Amino acid sequence: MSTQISERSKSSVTGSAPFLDEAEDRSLGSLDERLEAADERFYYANPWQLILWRFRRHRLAMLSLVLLVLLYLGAIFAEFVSPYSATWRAQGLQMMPPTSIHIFHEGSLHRPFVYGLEKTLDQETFKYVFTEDASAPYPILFFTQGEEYKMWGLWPMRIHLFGTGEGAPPIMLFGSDELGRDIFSRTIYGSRISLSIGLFGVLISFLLGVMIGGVSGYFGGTTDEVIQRLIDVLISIPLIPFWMALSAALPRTWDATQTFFAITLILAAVGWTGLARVVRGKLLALREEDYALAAQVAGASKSRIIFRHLMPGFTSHLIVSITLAIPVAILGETALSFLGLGIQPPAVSWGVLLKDAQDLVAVAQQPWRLIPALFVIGTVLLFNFVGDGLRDAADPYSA
Amino acid sequence: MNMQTTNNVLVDVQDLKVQFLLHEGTVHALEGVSFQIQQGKTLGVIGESGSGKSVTAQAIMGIIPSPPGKVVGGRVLLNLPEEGASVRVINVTELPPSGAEIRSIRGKEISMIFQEPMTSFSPVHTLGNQIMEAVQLHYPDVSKKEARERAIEMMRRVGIPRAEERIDAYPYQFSGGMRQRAMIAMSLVCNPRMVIADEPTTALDVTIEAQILELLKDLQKEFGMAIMYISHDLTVVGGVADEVMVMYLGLVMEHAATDELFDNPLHPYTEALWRSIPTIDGDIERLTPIRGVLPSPFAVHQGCPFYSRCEKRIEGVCDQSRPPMIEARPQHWVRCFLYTE
Amino acid sequence: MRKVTVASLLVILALVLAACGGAPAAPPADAPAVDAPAAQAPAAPSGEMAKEAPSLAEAVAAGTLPPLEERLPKVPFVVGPGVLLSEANVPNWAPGQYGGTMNSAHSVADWSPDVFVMMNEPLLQAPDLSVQGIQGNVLESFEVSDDNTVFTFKMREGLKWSDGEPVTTEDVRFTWENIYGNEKLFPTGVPARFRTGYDPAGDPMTLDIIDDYNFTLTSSGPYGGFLRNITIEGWNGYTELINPAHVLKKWHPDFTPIEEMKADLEANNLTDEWWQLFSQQKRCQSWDVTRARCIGYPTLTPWVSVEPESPGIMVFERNPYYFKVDTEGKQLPYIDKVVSVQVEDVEMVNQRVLAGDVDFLRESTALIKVPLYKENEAKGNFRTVLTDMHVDSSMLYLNQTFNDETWRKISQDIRFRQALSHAIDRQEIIDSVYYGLAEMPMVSVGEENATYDVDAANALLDELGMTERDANGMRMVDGKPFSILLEHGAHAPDLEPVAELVSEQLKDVGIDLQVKRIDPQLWDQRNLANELQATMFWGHDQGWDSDYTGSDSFNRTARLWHLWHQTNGAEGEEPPQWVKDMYALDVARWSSVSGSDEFNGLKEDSFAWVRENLPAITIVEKVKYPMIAAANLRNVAEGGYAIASNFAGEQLWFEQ
Amino acid sequence: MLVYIIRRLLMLIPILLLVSFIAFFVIELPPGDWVTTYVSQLRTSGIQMSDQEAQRLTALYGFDQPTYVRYFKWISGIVTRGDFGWSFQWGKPVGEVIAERLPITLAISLMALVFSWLVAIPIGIYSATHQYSLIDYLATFIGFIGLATPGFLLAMILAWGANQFLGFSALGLYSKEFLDAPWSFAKAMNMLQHMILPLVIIGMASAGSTIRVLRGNLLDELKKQYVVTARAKGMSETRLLLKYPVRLALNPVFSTIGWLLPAIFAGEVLISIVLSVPSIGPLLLRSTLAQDMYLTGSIVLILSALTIFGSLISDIYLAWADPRIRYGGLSK
Repeated sequence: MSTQISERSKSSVTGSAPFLDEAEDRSLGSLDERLEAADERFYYANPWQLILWRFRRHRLAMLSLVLLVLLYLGAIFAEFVSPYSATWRAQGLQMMPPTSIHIFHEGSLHRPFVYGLEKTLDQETFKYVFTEDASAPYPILFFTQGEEYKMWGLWPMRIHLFGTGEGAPPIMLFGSDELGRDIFSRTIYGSRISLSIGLFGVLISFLLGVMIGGVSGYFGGTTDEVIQRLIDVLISIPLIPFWMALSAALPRTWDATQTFFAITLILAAVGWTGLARVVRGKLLALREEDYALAAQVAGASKSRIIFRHLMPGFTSHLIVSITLAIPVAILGETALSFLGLGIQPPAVSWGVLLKDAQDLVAVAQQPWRLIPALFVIGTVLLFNFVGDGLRDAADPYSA
Repeated sequence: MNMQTTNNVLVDVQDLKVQFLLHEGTVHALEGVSFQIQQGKTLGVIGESGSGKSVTAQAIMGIIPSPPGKVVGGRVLLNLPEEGASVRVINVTELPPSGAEIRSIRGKEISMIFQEPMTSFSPVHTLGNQIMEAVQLHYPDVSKKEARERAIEMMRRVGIPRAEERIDAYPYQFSGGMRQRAMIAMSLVCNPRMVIADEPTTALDVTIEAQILELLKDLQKEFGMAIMYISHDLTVVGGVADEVMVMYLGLVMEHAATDELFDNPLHPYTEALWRSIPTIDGDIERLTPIRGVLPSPFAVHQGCPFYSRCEKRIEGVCDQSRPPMIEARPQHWVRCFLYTE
Repeated sequence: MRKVTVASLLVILALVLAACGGAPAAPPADAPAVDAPAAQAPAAPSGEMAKEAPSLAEAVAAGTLPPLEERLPKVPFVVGPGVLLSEANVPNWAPGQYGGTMNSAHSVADWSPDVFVMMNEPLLQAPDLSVQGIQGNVLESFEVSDDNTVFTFKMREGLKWSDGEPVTTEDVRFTWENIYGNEKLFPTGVPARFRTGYDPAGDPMTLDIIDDYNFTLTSSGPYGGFLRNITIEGWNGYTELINPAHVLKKWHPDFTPIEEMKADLEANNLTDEWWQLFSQQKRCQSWDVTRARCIGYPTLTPWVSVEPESPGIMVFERNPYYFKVDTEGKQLPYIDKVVSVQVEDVEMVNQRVLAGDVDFLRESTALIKVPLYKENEAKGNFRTVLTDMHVDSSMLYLNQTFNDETWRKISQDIRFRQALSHAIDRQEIIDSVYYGLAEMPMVSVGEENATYDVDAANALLDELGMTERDANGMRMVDGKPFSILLEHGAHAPDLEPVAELVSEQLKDVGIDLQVKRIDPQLWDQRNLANELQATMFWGHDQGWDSDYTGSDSFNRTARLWHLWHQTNGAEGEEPPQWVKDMYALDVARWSSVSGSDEFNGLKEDSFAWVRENLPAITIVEKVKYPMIAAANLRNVAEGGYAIASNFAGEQLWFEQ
Repeated sequence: MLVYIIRRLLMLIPILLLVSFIAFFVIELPPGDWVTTYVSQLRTSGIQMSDQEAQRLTALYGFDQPTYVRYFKWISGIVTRGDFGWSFQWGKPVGEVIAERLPITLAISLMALVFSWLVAIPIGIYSATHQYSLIDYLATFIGFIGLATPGFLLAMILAWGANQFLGFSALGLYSKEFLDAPWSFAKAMNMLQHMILPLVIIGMASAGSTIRVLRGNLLDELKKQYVVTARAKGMSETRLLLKYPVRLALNPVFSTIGWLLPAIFAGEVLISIVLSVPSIGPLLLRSTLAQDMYLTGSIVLILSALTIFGSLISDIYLAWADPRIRYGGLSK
């Protein structure tokens, strides 16, 4: 494993060096005016710009990145994007399939609208039957006034991206759950916790991983041995009792936000070991490189050598690792919820929504309740595509 | 553009064009390269990195990495004498690159020695395994034992001491020089008609380099194979080659017998190369680097590719069209407007 | 002196039968059973019809098992129409055929509630698991003295443990003297059940053994409720009073020197703590029936636990010494074998139902899955029986003794509880959580308080002085925010959605109710420590007399008052008079003979007291409960409590 | 080499002691103990139990002793007699409970590992040698789907679908008619059928990451000089690929067995819960929830030991596979 890492890391170092040399050489001779602009760009670009260019060429990764940005925007502006709050209930419209959006009313073209719904219980099958009342169309309104909310808990506002306005039947794009809550709005609100658990959790495990891995990799010897065995111990303890004990040990009086941060910490507490190993492996290889030696000879302190001289040697690799660790954390949150150890209702996360959908009735008769799962799968895929794109872009040999 | 009478020609490269289609653009790696290699003779190929010398070698072996590499024009003809007087002529560029026919040539008729003896062997297989493999690939009838004997014999011949023991050693247990000797043993174990040595001594220190060069010359005398010796080092090529070809950005700039080229370098690029290397008796201060930078590999050159760095360039001429290859002196070809009428 | 015997009960049944008229009459073969004195064996096996399962007949023929006559007690328990379940609930009771395996599923380790209920054999029994018409079960008959203090029991002569050993008063004496009387096993003496008035601090009853089959228990005061306490109260089976002394003596130092237990003690990291070995490993109480450690332990249950062929399942085979027969004299149970498979996720128990892998299921079904069951009935070859749930699954408890002065002042005010009751839109809850299959709480809340009326709720709250509102429109008390923290343990699937809905609905009247799910153990601990401010839990329905009368529900309604009562005033806080009234009613009820008119009258008084005082706020009543039964399973109740149908497992049979 | 293995084996002892210590005390972290769980379970079932009775049980089960006393009793039982203690929840010795389920757990984990390799290795090789081809995209996409789908949900959907569309009841290890049947060929076949679904779901989850690792490594290896050397020898592409770069690229894949096992196990827990596979995973979850601490502690200890042992084996494999380490490299 370690030889593998060292060979790869060498290539990334030598891969970027020629550009610098050539740039210096340039001052020696006269410049050919006809040297094309594109060539010039190519020569003087720093490695980061190169990665960016290569990444932009990776269409799938680019598209994924755009979609991820949209998802995060949705999470940030959840109050505005979702037509209802996460706990709002449509009276009498429990377990309703997604609202159908029409454009024809009484045979003539109309702006997109919805009909009112009538719910009846079929006494034979015990299923609810929803029938549309086709007498009056209710147009879908954009930037419309709706339920009042506090943007980020600060400013009271009423404007929503879309809705049907007051007095009109509700528009529930993903249908409603067993309490009549809008699954679309809940998905958007849920993304807030789920997406940020990924980011924060990974950020914390990143910091832990880099620090501990850095120390282990740079000092080597006994320090390394001790840390490695410690990681062995940590990794070998099955996650479930570990999670359970930690989440059970949380004070019960904590509110949703505190629990959220605690769960983030719990996910991070077990997530750092992988990164620490990567960092260590890279450092073990890199510290033998000439430039680390040179810095040492020049009298730089060890921590300076680690963080100023060695770390940048594989930052790109770390970024890829992070990108790929975020979806793991998102999935981790859903797993915790499944075990009943994660975020607790009435707080909403994708894990909570998935736990709701872990229901045979949903699978067999109300498939729309599974839509939040598509968001989880989609987000994990998007992160993976972006991660792969970044990895390909950061690899100097990939032409 | 024949150097000599053609009856002994082993390799005949005709107007070879190779491009690499990369995302950043197209690299014109070879822009029409022609030359011949005689049986039992040594052709030295000189050039900076990116000049196309390694691509030329790969084209002869049919191992241009594809994608992104692609032969877009020209031919590489191999004249393989068969029993009797007949000659089998094969156009390498037309063969499927991983087909059986080209594979029967690789390693058997033409073999290759690479620059990096460190990485040219698989680290997890013994040297013996890798050398014997070359024998067994081409002589399926040869038993494992015979193949092993042959490998030991060849290792002994290239000067590896205690070959019968060391055949079971792993590459990392060999020094750089020894590894390169093993490489040579592997390339010669099937008694090929030609060996392409792609900068075989670049990674070695000077004394080892001399030993390896000596060894190659001895082996050529013994086995009579042709050698295509690729290097960026004029002095090394001068020591081994019968004739020398100078390449720059995918074009042959000058081609002549070794002595002729060394005595009368014609092309400004060759001259520049000549000046940039120290000689034992030379004056250190007279060393001058070639000015400017190697143009981007993606650049398309309408005129002479050396134009941007040439000290003798003729504006309005050299940058307008590509200079032709002309026989400026007997058996001495050069691609430069300075020698056109 | 009132005498209640099997015979007199059968007479009553016959009358009921006659009264019903149209109901399919019991086959004439039954008639002799009704007429015959209880002391005689009903319809002795005549020989023309097999009276035992083929597998047992084979064993008898092979000489490995004594004949049926020697295995049955002199007076077997006769199961017929209306005996285990009322005829109203099982209108088509019929004697069955032997054979088949009943497949079920459970989702807790080593514990199958459905099998446990099916196997439970209490000392006494009444149809439909009620307390009306209590008769003998494991015990043959009983008499109660006029002052409700002396209980004389007759055991079934010839009754045998599943290993063939006889059951006698020695098993009772051993239980009383060597188990309850041992200070290592029971440092505080006999359990509350055997103390006057079901009071942990009450005087213990005294046991007198008359002969091998007769004994009396005497209490210091009237304790007519003792009957229901050994009927079904708290699901305690015969092991409360009868344990196989012949087995347990081997692990009791009064009979066996500790040295002889050394090997077993050491294997468990014990030195001389024989009582740990005795309780944890050697003795099996009725609720241990599904435990793997109890395989081979002698029981009186219809089936006995046997070693399964693979891990993760429980297997029970018929008990050849089971003491019940049907009206044709055939030894029960009909079904050969019960197999319950452990499903790790409750949700997936239902998947087994859909796949037709389950012949009977009660505990793990869910109302919300009814449409799913209905859709798959034909495919899975089962039917969904909508019966009643024996508990009211969700009640809102406000702990009136929670340590917060403002809270106490508000929550102890009846107007506050009435206001909350008015603010709850029960119809919405019935629609969304109970699929319309529940009713408004007319018994425990009453029409007046159960109506959804936001204006009335607001008016009551304003009256309380909670007029001030915060920025979010939530009511405040004395200028401070007023917020209720409801913690529930998710013991049942509906607690969470109901709590969430109630929380949302209360917002409309400006009450901030925060809902939090905690794990059940923690819930228990916080409850005991008086740390729960409010919670949601079930309460037993009107047929189950304990809850509405307060003894258990006050544990959540007002923990400190409950504690005061439990400890005779040593701990906790003294409750106000209206609560003391309830406890007085409770005592009166425990004193009266279960099922008597006096008892029934007191029960009505208790309900009235509950409606008047709203100690806890019942959300819905008469929640329907789906029960899954194989399409060809017979003698299944069509109504009544699901759990009662479950209880009567020995009369179930597969129609071939 | 031998010295190295012995040294690593010796090091297992303090590590496992540390693990057991951490495990035992971590289990004790949540409030309550097994008796409180037991009482609450009985109460949930409607069995009434007074506070007094609960206290009586607490003392009876020895939960009034401090944690370290119980830890010492437990660990000394393991060390001196190989006795893992008593499982309260199952009313059986812990050793028996685990022994019943360990074989199926190991079988599922290893088979899932092998299955994930069977899927991932061909896909990884193909997509590395055909980088950016349609099939490369497709294969990696499918691999990612396995990685991205929450297994518990997928398991439920597939179990439902298997019954709905194939009429196959996928839960557990046997169909109901084989549940209590003695071993037979038909029962074994029935078990194999039931193992397909868990294997595929667990295997697919780790196949995704294996594909990624293998593809990345192989792309690196393919750029190595020795590949060109071998090609120049006249080797056929397939033979060359398998003998050289694949062999090297697989090393990191195989060397992660020790790290993959905990991941597979974690996945196995969720899937086994949903699909009711009587393996160690659900046992662990239950015992942790019920605070059946000797059982939990022993499972954690055994799994940790297996994991550490697994990583030792993969280190030994790596040493064997790489002669540079095999001869001497290990000493440092």
